[in-house]
Amino acid sequence: MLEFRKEYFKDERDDRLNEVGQPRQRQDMLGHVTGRTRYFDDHAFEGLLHLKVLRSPHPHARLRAIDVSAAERSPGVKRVIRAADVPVNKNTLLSLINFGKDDEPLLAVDKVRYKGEPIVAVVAESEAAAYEALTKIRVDYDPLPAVFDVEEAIKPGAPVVNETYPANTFEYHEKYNHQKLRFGDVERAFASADFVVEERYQMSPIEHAPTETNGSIAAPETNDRFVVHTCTQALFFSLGTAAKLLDVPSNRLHFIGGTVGGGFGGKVDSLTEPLSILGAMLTGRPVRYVLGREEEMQYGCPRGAERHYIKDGVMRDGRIVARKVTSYFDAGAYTRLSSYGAVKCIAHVPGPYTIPNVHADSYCVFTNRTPATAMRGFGITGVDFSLEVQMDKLAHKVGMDPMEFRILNAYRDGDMKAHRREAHNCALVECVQVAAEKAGWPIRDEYRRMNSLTGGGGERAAIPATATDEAGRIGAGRPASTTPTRVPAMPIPPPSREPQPAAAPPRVAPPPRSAPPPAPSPPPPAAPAPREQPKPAAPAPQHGATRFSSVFGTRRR
Amino acid sequence: MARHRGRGMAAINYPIGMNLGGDPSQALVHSNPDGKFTVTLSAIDLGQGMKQVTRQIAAETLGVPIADVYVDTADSDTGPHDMGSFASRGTHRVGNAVMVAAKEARGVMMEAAAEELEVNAADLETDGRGNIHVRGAPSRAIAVKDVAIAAQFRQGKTIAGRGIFLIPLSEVNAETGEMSPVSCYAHACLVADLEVDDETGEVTMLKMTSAYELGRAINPKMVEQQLVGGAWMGMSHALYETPEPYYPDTAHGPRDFNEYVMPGPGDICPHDIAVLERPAPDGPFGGKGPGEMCANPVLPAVANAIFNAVGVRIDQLPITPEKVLRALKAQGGARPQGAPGGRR
Amino acid sequence: MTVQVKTFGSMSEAAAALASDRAARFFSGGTLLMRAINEGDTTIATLVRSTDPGCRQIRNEGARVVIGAGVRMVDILANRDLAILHPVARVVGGPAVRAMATVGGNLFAPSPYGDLAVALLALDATVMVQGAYGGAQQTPLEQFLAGRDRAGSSGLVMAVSVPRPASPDAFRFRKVARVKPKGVSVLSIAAHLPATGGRIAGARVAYGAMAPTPIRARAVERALEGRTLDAAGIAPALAAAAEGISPPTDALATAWYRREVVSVHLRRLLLGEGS
Amino acid sequence: MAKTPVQFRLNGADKAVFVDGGENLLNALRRGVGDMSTKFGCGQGTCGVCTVLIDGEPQLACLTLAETCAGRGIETALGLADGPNLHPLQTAFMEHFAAQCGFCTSGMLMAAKALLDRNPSPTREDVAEAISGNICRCTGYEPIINAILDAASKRGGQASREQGHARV
Repeated sequence: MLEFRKEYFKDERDDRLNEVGQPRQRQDMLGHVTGRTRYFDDHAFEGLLHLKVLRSPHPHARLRAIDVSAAERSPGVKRVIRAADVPVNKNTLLSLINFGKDDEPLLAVDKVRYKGEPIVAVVAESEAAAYEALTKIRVDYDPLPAVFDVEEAIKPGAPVVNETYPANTFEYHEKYNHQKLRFGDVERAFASADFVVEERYQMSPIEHAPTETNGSIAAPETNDRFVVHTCTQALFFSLGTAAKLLDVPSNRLHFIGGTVGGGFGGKVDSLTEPLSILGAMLTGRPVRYVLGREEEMQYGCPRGAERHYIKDGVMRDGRIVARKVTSYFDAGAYTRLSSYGAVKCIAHVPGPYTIPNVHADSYCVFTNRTPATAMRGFGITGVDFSLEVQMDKLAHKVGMDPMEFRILNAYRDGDMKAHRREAHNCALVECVQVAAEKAGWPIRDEYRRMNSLTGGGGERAAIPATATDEAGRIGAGRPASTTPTRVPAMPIPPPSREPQPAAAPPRVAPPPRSAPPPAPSPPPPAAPAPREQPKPAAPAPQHGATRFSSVFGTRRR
Repeated sequence: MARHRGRGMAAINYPIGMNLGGDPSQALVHSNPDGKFTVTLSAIDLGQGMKQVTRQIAAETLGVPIADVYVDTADSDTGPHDMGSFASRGTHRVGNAVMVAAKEARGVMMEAAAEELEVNAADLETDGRGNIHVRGAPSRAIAVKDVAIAAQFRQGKTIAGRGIFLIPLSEVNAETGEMSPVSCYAHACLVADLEVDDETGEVTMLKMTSAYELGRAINPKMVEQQLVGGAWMGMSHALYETPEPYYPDTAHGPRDFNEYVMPGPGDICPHDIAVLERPAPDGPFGGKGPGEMCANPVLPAVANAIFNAVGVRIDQLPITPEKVLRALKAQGGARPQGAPGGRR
Repeated sequence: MTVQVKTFGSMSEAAAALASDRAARFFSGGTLLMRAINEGDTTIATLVRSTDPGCRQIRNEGARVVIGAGVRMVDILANRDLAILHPVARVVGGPAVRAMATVGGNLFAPSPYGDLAVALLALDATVMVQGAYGGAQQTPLEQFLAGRDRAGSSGLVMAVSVPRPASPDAFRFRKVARVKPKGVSVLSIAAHLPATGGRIAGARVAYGAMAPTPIRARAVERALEGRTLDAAGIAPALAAAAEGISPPTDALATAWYRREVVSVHLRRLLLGEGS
Repeated sequence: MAKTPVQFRLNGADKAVFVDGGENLLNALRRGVGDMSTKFGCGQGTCGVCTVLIDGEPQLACLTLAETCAGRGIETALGLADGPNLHPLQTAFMEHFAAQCGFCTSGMLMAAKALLDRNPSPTREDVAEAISGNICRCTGYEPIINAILDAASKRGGQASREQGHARV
């Protein structure tokens, strides 16, 4: 059952529209119910070959020797593909946006770093013939000690998972083994808080489990190009990744997709396209590489595990005065997108609340398990689980109703967030109020009268004195050591009755506290025009891949 | 045997679009000679409804009926660049790009109409049903079809448009983490009602009640699809699924859908949803994107409801019957916490 | 490389063919073998099939019902004489699997599968096994299961013979799964509890997912002997619920969990409490 | 490699294909006949995406040995519509927005047809049971269950549909 509450934020909307807001039928629905929607695998090719990969049975092992001679002679086999056949056998997904170092081979070289890592690929007339040939490949493994826990992995002496990152942590800004968030002074605030609550949260990995497994079909085109039917969630991302690994200009690849049997984040990593295309290049025939369900579940990239430690300082009246978060993202054996998720986590802390003192460290850690990637809610889902269970514990601690506790601490328009940008377009208070009302969960009038448009800004918009690690340890060498611990100003409940689709509140410009706050973030672009030129593109790529504007922190080299 | 009812809640917000920006999308819009439009993209529809959302945004912007617009996507030879379908960026980023392209095409269409009607283009408006008329004088009208024919065969104009949307990349400060992550957020609050069996640790979902703020709902039925299906996934994350049941131990990883447990059609519960719309200042018609955040509030709400029911805190996901049972034994049995805000 | 399929008109021919070829497997419903082939099991060189109508028959033989090895779950559900097994057949897989999975195949389903075999064990069924030559041998199901996974165990299952219980309501079955309505067993329990004058005589209780194969809960059976089906009467049985089990740890549950809850579910089964 | 000819009726039309030893019906339909409506989801019989009707019974194409289908009648989603007229289940799935990515839809529809063909008035429990072997990762099942109940009632069967939502 779903209802629209149009009375909320009514003044901010023009609802007189013809098509937007209408429950129109999906353009693709007729195809779905008639079984005629075409996915990547629904394209028939004469002479189609099938590709399967040999995967490592060990989570961590040196490759002493690989003998494929028997496999090459196996019936129906057209080609055995080894690491040496891959033109550029080292990549990192985010190199397409210049973030991180190449750290992952398409086919393992010298060493395997997770159970299931591809070592050799076989292209054959049938899937059965390919499976048969895989059994004839002889690999001499030298098993190595493996590490599976993020906090074990960062201890000195832990097995080195990925030599590109010898400390088993991703490098941020070529300087730190984690991304930092520093806002105010949590230690001082803990000291003056009525209660301090410290907890540990763990999210296990999660498999995207789309009903359509990862796969692609690549075939030679008449114009010396290759057409690729793919399930990718990011057409040009996959095209660029393939162009780089295969060292071909991007215009020799013709990617076709756009109709995908579920993704949820599991079809960004371009798991199959490069090998399908390489197979087609080496055999001159159409090649199909589709993951089996067990491969998809165990060796396709999952949502990585996350561990979060949260330490909060809270006052008897329910105001949270400090929040310290330490997060570990289990990347598995290679970076993929985990380094980026760790930063997304930092951007999300401390959640949709106005807390004057925030401190967070977010680590992207390598372990000997299947490389993790993005999934629906990437970098946020596990953080929100941790933060909101923590919020429940805090409400319990101070004896407050959990709904009222959320409303009290909720961010409002004009509040300063820990990443030093002003909040706007907030609506947390209203969501809590409506959910409470629908669920028959009584909250007091003063809380029902509050809203996201008022009560924010002013003192709550200030940026506190913050000592960074560079300026010295937190708590020492503080620039303005006279700065009192900041406690959020209580949001003032307006006298009117809810709901509150009010006009924007008068914005009181707060006096700068210590260091003057940097200019607030420029207003978002007036939709839909882009508001400024993109950053100049990075230097010309050494491979086929196109490089887009550089992201923060580490540059590729 | 004792079953204990519990109720818990959680509130969340969610960033819309790729963190830090720097993720462009492009769109092309063109009309065929009788005024039917095609939107050409490279965005991916993986079930979230990209093709239909952009179709409605294009029709609204052009001022023509939905039936006059179709979306063709993801052929790298014809579709312009798009970063990809992830990070809840589809509606916001691609939608904006489509608006830019559709506005440009609409401009040419109105100029061509003005030439045919011998009026100033500024005085014309579309009626959303396939006609263009002089503002305040509906009788002085011309069909979009005739405008397209005139543009193509008499005036030599292309009714077409190009669009791109880019939120420029934000740097991140290594010391403070100062950054501009995204330009807007969606919001939600969800209440979970459930039952805990204190002899087996089994948790049964009874009801979910929620309020989601998503900016403008471009298509209410597709918003409902996301919220209902997304909450199911949240419930699955909370209580059932993982490819490593004994993480960080890697043993006993599921290999199929019998071992990888997710709620079946007999495990689902009613979900009562309210949708609020606070338009995103930079969203297409204020749209944000419900695709990812819909699952997030369910996980903590369920964990909090389990505490409310039997007094144990399970801080490791998924919350399996075994984890609940072990905690109950460690605690010496269930300790119901009473009813926060009452119960149905 | 590709699999050879040999089809025979009679089960005895099939049995002979099977005995003559080590790499041959008997193909019945396909739910186990086709999966293996699809996933690249190259050890399967030959599939032996039988079109023998006999193996799909359900026959009444006095006090017993003989169920052909090729009888599927849906066939059981459509047969009145097997009403006692309907609650069991109904929880094997989903509708499509029930239209494929056979009684013979279920006897070979690895833990935690094989719920039907658990029920048949509690009902004291016997298995008719056809060797390379000679007539079919009657083997108690318990003995059959004990030797099932032993190397070299040969012969072809022709049918299963089930004694018809005096009073159908003396039979009870319970399957515990994470996913509803179709899920794989965390555990399953079947019990045949004939009673005279309200006191149990000749109880047979079987567990699924409590060992590599379905097993009998002998300690529970002993403790139920002569007792009444009430809280006090079953107390000793509950105390003995975990005796003799060696439950597996798998993706669905740990050995610890299965041990912890077996007595709870046994009690709910015996007292007819809801799940 | 030796191929075996197999003839069967597919959605009412005679078909003949050559299959490899051990080839499953899913491949025979997709690559042999060219019926792409039946999808590969696991090849294990655990997802239901390849559910088809064989002589009216729901079965899994990936676990069916193709050559055992000789002379049998097979129905797939392509055979549901009567020319341009959609089957009531197809109409109901559309009206209830019961598909998102659409990959499970063909199998879901066939499982539902198998139910309605033998039970025109299913309860919510019956419907949940009928689709229990079919995985959907997008919808949360609710709209699918409602669509099937709706199709049943519109088809004349008095579907005993509880008010609102009932646990099944």
